[in-house]
Amino acid sequence: MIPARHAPVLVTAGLFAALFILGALQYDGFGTLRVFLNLFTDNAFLAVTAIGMTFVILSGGIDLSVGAVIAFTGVLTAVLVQAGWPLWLVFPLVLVIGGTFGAGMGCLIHFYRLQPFIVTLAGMFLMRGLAVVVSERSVPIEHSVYDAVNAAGVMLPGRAFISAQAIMLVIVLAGALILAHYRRFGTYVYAMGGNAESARLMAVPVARTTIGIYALSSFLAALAGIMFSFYTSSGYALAAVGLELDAIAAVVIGGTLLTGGYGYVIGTLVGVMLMGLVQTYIAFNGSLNSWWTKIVIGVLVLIFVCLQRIRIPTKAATGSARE
Amino acid sequence: MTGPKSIISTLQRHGALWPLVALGLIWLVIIIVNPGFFAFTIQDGRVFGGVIDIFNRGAPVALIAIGMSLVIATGGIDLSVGAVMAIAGAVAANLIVGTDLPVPLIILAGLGAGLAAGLLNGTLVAGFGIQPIVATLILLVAGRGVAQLLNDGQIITFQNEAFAFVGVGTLLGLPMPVWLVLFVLAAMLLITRRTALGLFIEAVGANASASHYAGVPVRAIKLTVYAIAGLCAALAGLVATADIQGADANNVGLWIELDAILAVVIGGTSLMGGRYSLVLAVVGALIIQSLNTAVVLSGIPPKFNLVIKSAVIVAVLMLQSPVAQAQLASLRRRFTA
Amino acid sequence: MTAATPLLSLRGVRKEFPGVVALDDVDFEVRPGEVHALLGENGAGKSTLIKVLTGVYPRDGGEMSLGGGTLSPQSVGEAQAAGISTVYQEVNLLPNLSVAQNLLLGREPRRFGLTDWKQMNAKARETLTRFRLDIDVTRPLGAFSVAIQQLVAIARGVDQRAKILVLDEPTASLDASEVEVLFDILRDLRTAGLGVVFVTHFLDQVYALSDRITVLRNGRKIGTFETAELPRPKLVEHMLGYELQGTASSHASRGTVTEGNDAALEMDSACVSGSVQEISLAAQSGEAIGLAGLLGSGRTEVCRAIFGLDTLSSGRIRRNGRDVHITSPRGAIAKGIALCPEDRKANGIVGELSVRENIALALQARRGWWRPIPAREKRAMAEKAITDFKIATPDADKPVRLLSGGNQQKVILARWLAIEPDVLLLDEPTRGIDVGAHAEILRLIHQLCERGMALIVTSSELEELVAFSHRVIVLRDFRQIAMIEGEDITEDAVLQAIAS
Amino acid sequence: GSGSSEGAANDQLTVGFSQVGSESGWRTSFTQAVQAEARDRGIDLKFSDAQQKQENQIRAVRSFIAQGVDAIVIAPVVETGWKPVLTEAKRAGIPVVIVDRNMALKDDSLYLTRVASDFVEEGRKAGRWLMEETGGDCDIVELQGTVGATAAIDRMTGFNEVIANYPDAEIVMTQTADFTRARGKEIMETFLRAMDPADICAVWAHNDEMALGAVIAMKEAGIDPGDDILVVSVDAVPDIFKAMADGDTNATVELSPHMGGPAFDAIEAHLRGESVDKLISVNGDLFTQETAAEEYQKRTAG
Ligand SMILES: Nc1ncnc2c1ncn2[C@@H]1O[C@H](COP(=O)(O)OP(=O)(O)OP(=O)(O)O)[C@@H](O)[C@H]1O
Ligand SMILES: Nc1ncnc2c1ncn2[C@@H]1O[C@H](COP(=O)(O)OP(=O)(O)OP(=O)(O)O)[C@@H](O)[C@H]1O
Ligand SMILES: [Mg+2]
Ligand SMILES: [Mg+2]
Repeated sequence: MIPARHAPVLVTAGLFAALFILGALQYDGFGTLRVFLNLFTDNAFLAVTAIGMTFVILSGGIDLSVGAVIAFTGVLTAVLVQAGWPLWLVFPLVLVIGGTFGAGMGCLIHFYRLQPFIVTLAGMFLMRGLAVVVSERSVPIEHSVYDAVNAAGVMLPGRAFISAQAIMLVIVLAGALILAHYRRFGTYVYAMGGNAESARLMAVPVARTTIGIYALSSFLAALAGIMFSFYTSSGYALAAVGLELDAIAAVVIGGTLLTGGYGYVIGTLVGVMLMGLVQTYIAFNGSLNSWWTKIVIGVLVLIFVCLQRIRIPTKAATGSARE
Repeated sequence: MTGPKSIISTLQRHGALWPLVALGLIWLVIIIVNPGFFAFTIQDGRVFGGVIDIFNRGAPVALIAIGMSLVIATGGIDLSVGAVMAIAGAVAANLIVGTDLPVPLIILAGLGAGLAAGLLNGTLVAGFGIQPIVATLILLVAGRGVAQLLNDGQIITFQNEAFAFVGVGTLLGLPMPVWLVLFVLAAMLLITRRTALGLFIEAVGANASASHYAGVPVRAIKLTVYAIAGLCAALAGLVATADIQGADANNVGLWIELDAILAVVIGGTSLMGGRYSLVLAVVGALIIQSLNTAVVLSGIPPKFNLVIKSAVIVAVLMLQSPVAQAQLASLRRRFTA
Repeated sequence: MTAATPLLSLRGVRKEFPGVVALDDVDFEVRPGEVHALLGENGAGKSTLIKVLTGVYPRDGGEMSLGGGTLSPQSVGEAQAAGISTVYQEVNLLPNLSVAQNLLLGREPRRFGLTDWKQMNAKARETLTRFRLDIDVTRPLGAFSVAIQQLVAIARGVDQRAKILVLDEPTASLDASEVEVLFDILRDLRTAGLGVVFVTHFLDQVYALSDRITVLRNGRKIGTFETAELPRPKLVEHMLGYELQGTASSHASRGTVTEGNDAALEMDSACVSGSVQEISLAAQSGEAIGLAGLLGSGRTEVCRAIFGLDTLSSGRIRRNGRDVHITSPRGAIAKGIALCPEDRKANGIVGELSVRENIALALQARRGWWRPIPAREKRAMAEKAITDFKIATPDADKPVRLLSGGNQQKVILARWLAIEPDVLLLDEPTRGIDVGAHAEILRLIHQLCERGMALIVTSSELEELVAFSHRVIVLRDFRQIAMIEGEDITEDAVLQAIAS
Repeated sequence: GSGSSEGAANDQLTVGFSQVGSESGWRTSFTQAVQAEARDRGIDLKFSDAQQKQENQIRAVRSFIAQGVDAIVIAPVVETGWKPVLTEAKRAGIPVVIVDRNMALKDDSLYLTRVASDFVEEGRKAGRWLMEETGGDCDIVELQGTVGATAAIDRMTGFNEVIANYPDAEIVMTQTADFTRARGKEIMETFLRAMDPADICAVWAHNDEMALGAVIAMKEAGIDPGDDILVVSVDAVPDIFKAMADGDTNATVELSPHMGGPAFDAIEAHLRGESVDKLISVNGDLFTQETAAEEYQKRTAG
């Protein structure tokens, strides 16, 4: 028997399958392995960000700064690479900056009891602002490694392509699954989301965990920033504007409760893929103008979250939302 | 006794001290960079001056922050307010251009659109139990699309003195938006304090389950606050539309939800729900607008805007944090000792 | 072991909260191999002492030492590392994690640095067998009743293998058999040389288990006594500061009920799918019905069904002979029914709000939005409740979450009495209430009956159940298995019915 | 429907069009112009709105490739970052036409042609006009576009390049107004409060919308825009012609929304096997009050 708490993930996966089949029936070239694998490549950086966001949301927090961190990392990477810095120095540097920045936000949240929403909002302004300060202009990256990595991957029949981006995503996913479900840190994250006060009384190292969560999220966002710099071979201060909302939406569509404590990393991946599939579907359709695109995306999200509500409500899955 | 000491302690008890200190500090910076900014002049029966400018410009955020406060007090959040502004503006502008309806009806139609949007949000949250951030995210995305659909993607401009009055008119020397903020604030204070609504809102936000057990109509309360937030957003949208005599569906209220939430939090309300203060939310909105104005006046290149903004936000939040205050006090003690 | 050097000792510990001195110059010590009861009325400072001891609150003064070394934990983790394992008042576990995870949080068995789930579940099951608990340890804790959660919390505390085990009202939601199991375990631990600090309001349990007693009153220490040398009335006097007038457990009012008319509340073969089955009961005005049964027997569910929290799948509920269809607490309240719930943290108090607002909440909800209770009236209501129930709070404006557990319970009782219901459902009303207040509440139940209210009361304490009930309904597995009436109501009879 | 990428000429042509978004009236006009053009030519246009996000645009282009369209038209959000996806399009043999903003590409085999405007040149044009009009003596307040946007940076560059030659011309205050009318009004209001309006000679706005906002602010402050303070901007949306005709603003540099026609011309020529120039310039003219009324008529009639 499938435990009720897995139902949201399965529902999302079911919706994904349904939309994929619908698209395949409607459009040539839609129901192919290529389109499916493209989802991994095109959404890799978003998925990596959303995986970090999952930990934050599971702990009952939120991180609005991720989009800006991606932009900042991208710009800094591009500027440093163009200035001739070696990649082996640039990548660790920006990742450390990302992680430290997140840890700093975690400190503000934990030690000064400031609200995550606002701290990370300020973090978003800061990172976006710093990105603009580093370079207002978009900076192209000309580097042989970039070209090589972008060309690297496994070509399958039917022009389906497993890209380096997709491989990176799978690695991050595996790491995140282990962290969430097979490490103490993961349990602590769930514990804090379940009830922060109880977690404290149960000797969860709340300070370390909180700082770790935001450091992880920012670290993954920085990693996503590097991936984005590969994806576009450039860095741009206005890149990934509003990406935090996409990430949050993906996490939630993947079945994680925003109040914390309930949800799965794997669900987030399915959520990202579903949202990516919606985009692909709209692109294949190609007849929606700008506003209908927005309306259709909104309505689809509405349908998805409503369908998720219709599943059998269980005490365990709905938590305290008993009214 | 109304000595300065007791005023300060009263303010402190209501959590008003630090937001006001923050506002004062920003104004001080403005005076330093531009001494003449706060000078009052009276011209054509209208009072001009920096403070009034800040009130006037801060009006949309303040209006939205009032509605947002109530939503946040119930433990929710409303991300759709910017999109609702766009819808309300688009509805009004299209009616002005396309029909001969009298202005009051047009205003009502705009507000009606906001009410409908708020009810939609409220139904999703209270009726279907969808998490507020997601429920309102839907309208954040789709709502602007609806507004653009109404406007066909263009800015619908109009010449209508009566309607423009909402945004640029002057009443008893003060700009209309300032009156609207004061009016909505007073009305909301009245409604929440003179009825049981305020108590119910705080109860629902603090513990929805216990409130339900106590017979509080939890769903109806939630529906109501989203409806109010929708109305406030619509009014803000009408003000913004009247201000430029055009409905800019693409840009009006873009990211305003973040400013409004910020205003509410700077005013001391917790995003976890429970206690709230409408007056302080308006103060929060003034802080944000003052900050924007200070940045423009300072002449610092725009690319530093966001860095400055983030630094000030963190500073204001730290100012309010009891932990930081205690640390500061102990530092001071160590220095004086 | 009387002369043994203390394992744990506190000297002159002080803790202040805004407006309250919760601990004032308190000395306290625990020897190895003793069970030390920490007693006092609601709000005396017991939980605060424990929280200071275990690093939850920083202390404002005094010294602490453990096993010779000084003790100054900054967090629960540090206290635990120093050898103090604590089960706090109220269940403070994580409803979203599985039972096994809750038991072993922070101590998960690992293989190659990764959590070994199989071993963890096995270990958890093994730990729980000691508590004679056979449940699915992989299910989320939130799916279980408060009682089970409390047992899991205790099991977690015991399992830490500490030098000192602190239990803050661990038995509040347990019934007699579970308490026995727990006591056996605690006796074993005592023999093994552990020091146990035990907080409770059940004096029977104090005498059954403890070696010494320390009494707190208003944050001050009254004294430490050998249990064997302290007669019960004397203990109560130490706790309350005055002598308690004879217990209220007279059966005097029994039989004064006017039978024959339509019952104030009647359940007729009521079923809720997935919950109670075929429940029939009738409560006349002026009558108290006791619901008895083991943990999870469905007592809470009966209350939920009446109060409209669960919807009947079949059967009927009647008020004064007329069928009523209740689908929400609001509807129930409108029909004159009130429920004082079992889980006060989740469903009772609105923590952020003040004592005054909490008391006024239900009345205000019934009056509706448009007729706010005037501020003066609210204040008067609160003041009256604070004096009537002896609620320990500096003023009515204090957020209720800052009150001690027992005082929170009193606030909720006051909330429901303010609406003057015809039918009052009390689900474990005396949980966590001190002896003084306990007597008050029993007296109150009698009074309410006399005033013509119909009461349905759940209690795990058979003694009090027997004391106030005109009729006892015994439940098992969500079904009604016996009804005991009038003079037949004795502890033995009820026990037998439960056990049969 | 979709053809193979080799595209038989008698098949209906399928073209994917990836647009930035719908952030302004000008952008919408641009989209509609391209759609109308495609309709007239019987081209099956697959339209995708990226909502100002490059990642969405890349996704859309990759979907177009997967779908096997005959050609792709991209109006890029930003100049950089196109090499990987264009390489993919090239590998699939799909010609790409860049419209509106430029792309920073070293390898010009990655695209068929650019139908482009030159933001720097637009800034220069505005600057030259203003300097001529004022004899090079002018204290200017500047309303910048969104910080970081190419259009803003380039127009500023071009404008500043020109006024650098005039020692008496100076930008006295500058601030971003995010390309929007509302912010334009707000910023202008603050400028007017911060300094004596009589000291301001001209408003230079990176687009028409901000200029129109500034006009409202000036009018409310009792200043006559167009006379007391000159106003020059870029885009040439219909509303600005009305404002010019009313004497509220003075000049605008056109950014033509009609880039669809040349783009489709190039695609069709390419599919016929003809060679195509790598750059098709659509630089617009500068319009002033003289022709404003007439232009307004012309542009709103269609
Ligand atoms: N965090 C706090 N802030 C303010 N006051 C508090 C806080 N915690 C406890 N108090 C106050 O300290 C006093 C002692 O409370 P405590 O919880 O220690 O009582 P207790 O003896 O455990 O009572 P009970 O038997 O009801 O659990 C009470 O008056 C309570 O209101
Ligand atoms: N010993 C047990 N084993 C398994 N499940 C149990 C056990 N005890 C209780 N439960 C579960 O807990 C749920 C509800 O218990 P609840 O506390 O509401 O019952 P109750 O009769 O009111 O008990 P209480 O004595 O705590 O008031 C039931 O659904 C039951 O399945
Ligand atoms: Mg206690
Ligand atoms: Mg129960």
